[in-house]
Amino acid sequence: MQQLTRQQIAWRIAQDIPDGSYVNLGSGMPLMVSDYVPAGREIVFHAENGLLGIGPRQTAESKDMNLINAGNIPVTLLPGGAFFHHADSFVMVRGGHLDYSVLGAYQVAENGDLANWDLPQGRKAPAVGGAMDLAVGAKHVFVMMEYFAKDGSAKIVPRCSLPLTGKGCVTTIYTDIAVLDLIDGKVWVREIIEGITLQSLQAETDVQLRISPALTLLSAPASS
Amino acid sequence: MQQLTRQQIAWRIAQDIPDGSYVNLGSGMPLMVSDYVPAGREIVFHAENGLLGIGPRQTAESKDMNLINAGNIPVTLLPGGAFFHHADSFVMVRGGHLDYSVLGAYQVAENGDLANWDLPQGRKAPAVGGAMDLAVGAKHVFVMMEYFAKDGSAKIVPRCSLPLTGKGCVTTIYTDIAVLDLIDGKVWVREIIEGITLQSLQAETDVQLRISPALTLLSAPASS
Amino acid sequence: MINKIVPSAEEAVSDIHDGAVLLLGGFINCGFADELLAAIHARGLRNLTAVSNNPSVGEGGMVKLLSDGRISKLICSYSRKEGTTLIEDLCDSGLLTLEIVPQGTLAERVRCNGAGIPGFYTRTGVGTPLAEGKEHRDFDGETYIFEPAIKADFALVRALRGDRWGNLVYDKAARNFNPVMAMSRAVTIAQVDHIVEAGDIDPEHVITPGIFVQRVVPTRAPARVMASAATAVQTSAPVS
Amino acid sequence: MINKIVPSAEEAVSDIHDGAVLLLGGFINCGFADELLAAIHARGLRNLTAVSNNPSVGEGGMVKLLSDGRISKLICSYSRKEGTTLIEDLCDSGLLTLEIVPQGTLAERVRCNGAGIPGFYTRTGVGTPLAEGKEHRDFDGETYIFEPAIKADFALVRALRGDRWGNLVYDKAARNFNPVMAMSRAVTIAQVDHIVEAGDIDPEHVITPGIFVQRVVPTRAPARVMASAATAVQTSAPVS
Repeated sequence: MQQLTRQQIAWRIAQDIPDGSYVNLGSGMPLMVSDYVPAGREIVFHAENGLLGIGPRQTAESKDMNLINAGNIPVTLLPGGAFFHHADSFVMVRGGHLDYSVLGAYQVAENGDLANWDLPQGRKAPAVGGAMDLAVGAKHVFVMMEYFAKDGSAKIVPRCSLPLTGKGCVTTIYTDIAVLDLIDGKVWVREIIEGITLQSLQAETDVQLRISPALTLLSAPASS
Repeated sequence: MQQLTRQQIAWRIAQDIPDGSYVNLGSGMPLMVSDYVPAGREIVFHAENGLLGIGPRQTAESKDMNLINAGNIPVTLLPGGAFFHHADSFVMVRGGHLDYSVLGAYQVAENGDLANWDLPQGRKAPAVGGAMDLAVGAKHVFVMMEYFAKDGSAKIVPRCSLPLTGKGCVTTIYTDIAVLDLIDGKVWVREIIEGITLQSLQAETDVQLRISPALTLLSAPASS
Repeated sequence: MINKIVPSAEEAVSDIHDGAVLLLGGFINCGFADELLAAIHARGLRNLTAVSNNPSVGEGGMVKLLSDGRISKLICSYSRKEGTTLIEDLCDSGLLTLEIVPQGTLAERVRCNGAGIPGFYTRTGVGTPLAEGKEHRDFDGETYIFEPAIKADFALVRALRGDRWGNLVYDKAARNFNPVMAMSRAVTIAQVDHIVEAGDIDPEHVITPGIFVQRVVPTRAPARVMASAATAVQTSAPVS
Repeated sequence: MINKIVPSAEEAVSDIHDGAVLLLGGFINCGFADELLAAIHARGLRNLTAVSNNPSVGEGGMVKLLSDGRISKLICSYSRKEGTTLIEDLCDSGLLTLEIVPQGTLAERVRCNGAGIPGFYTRTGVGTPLAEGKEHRDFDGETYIFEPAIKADFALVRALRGDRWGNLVYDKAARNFNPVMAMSRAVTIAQVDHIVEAGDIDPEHVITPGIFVQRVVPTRAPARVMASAATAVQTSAPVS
């Protein structure tokens, strides 16, 4: 059994985003997806802070900090890109103009509910950012996460115990072990890594897993 | 008794618009106000179709019809002007960013109600344009009209019989005979032309006219 | 590779169907996608709803759609066509239904749809015939009416320059409703006078980012925005 | 003659009062009107409400206002300040109240105020803790919550170029919330890196038309938007 690295999950997600898509990547792990766009595809990446057509990170030693993505990473803009203000940026998000949003998650419920903010432990001040808008606005909401939490429990749950970011919004979950589609309140395993059985995965998951008719092995190039 | 010409009414209105004001002029008569801005004042004229800083009309024989005001008159743009789209244009109007709106009227009621659209006679298709937004949005709504309608009745009425454009919105009425302020549902005559008495004007007006403490003669240069 | 450029207006409008709701950029006669409208006319489509500030001036574009009875509903702020009784005749004969909307309300109702907002409250129109039958609600002692978002199938806009990503810039007052219509949730088809390379439009200057535009069609005939004084028809209302 | 240029930040903020509600352009640490914020701090104002996407990064600008207890309420989408417990400490000691608003809702609530709209319905936040106590309403089978317009006294924005009429353009992603805050009904004060002549900004390229701006203040210190890789702090949330 060979779990996917975060880079490999990012690679896997990138394969599922068609040429010409408009995509917002959440801060942190999801940002890695842009490193794995397959050759020949043009994907237009959006950032909440008013950018479309984000290119590679800035490589110069001195960074232009007026050209950042929503995670404060200095980036570049591709030819064909555009700047716009926050209200217009969220017209794009809330208005359903984005094809894909890739978000991290603490929990996803089988009905598609997403919990990805406000860790209840600790005394961290609340931070929601644009995630709630992205959760309801994008045509497809992809979640990128490890299958199991640090305590060993599956992060796919019958019902989220953590505060929600959005209700019934998640369409597909990409993890280190499996790819799962959420359709009409049911969880379908579309891909699973070699060396693990559905039975053993089911035994550690409180949600009923169904076998997609198109079930295949989940794998990614080692170099990703 | 020397009634003001339309040009003279336009001149009179222009005197009451301070330097630096943002002003929308309705189509037709009100557009003449821009010809009489006193020397030394900069007034920024707005048009509903996305212009700020409108300058004089185009004078070339061949007109650029992509540079028109809201009345389809080819105009110019002053240095400092800007183009914007219709939604932003009406953020300015509805959001209270304009200082003055100058509109024509068929009737004004003593409570400030304005009727300036949709002549009930004839079979003209309805046309409201931006007048309803201007009526509620501008900080000051100036009406420019003749005091009497063609049938000889005063256009200042106890209650509008024609369909309303806006409720309680008119602040001042500029006519060929008098300038009247509407304050808290009362009509105050601020200026009146020479050769007509308030008594005789009152006799032809169904609304009670009050004498403003600052009452003066209404006059305008003959050349205007 | 992204290439939203469609070679002809005919191809660009080929999936517009009878009964479609069309958002039209343009104001008076300025900034209409005339070649797209002509292509729609040529297809013989019927029972269309047009959302447009006004019937365009002149005889081309949407006027031909109107006069040939292809548009059964017109949502606009200004329905008159100066010098003709076209609109009045169509209404009298039951071929055309009008919905009159204040100009700013029209723009915002279209923006709402693009922004995922079901409608908005406005003071505009309160106490007038246009408020009849609408939800009234007070906020901070002021009365507002609710105006619902306008949903549509296609937006037909006219731009000065556009690229294969769908970025658009406009020419002066020909901008008007075009970026607002483009921003809607509809399929946006842009008739563009000059096709440029991606990157030729400075990202700081883009007015309509490409995400809002699905198809870009080059204008066939050169722009005719210059008019002699004689033909610069005034369409002003007598008052307002 | 129109001249909105005010020579100093001190003069520009001189009528801001204790208890004022301030809209701040800026995102993460990009596009904040730092010199206006410093001038407000120098005045010793208290009990301010700041509407800002996040506490700015670094130690200047609004952070000094926060850490010195001048801001009693922060309306934001992201209240954490990485590497410190400043916000948590202020909240625990009762010196600061937080109102957390989704980022798009924050932008639209500010735009509403500028547009004469009392609030808007959105699906964003439905079913989450941020929907508690808010009006819920269904449109076309979808549930929305009502989010009220944010009223404010002053908007403090940062621009790249500005002229005496108040027209503004911005620098890349430093645009962010600035044009939205400027558009509000508040008194808008713009800190501008380069003052230019009226007409130097192409009317097609103006982002914030001067009607929305009451005062223009030249930036005193040159722009410092370049950072070495080491100081380009990441403020990403651990997830999302």
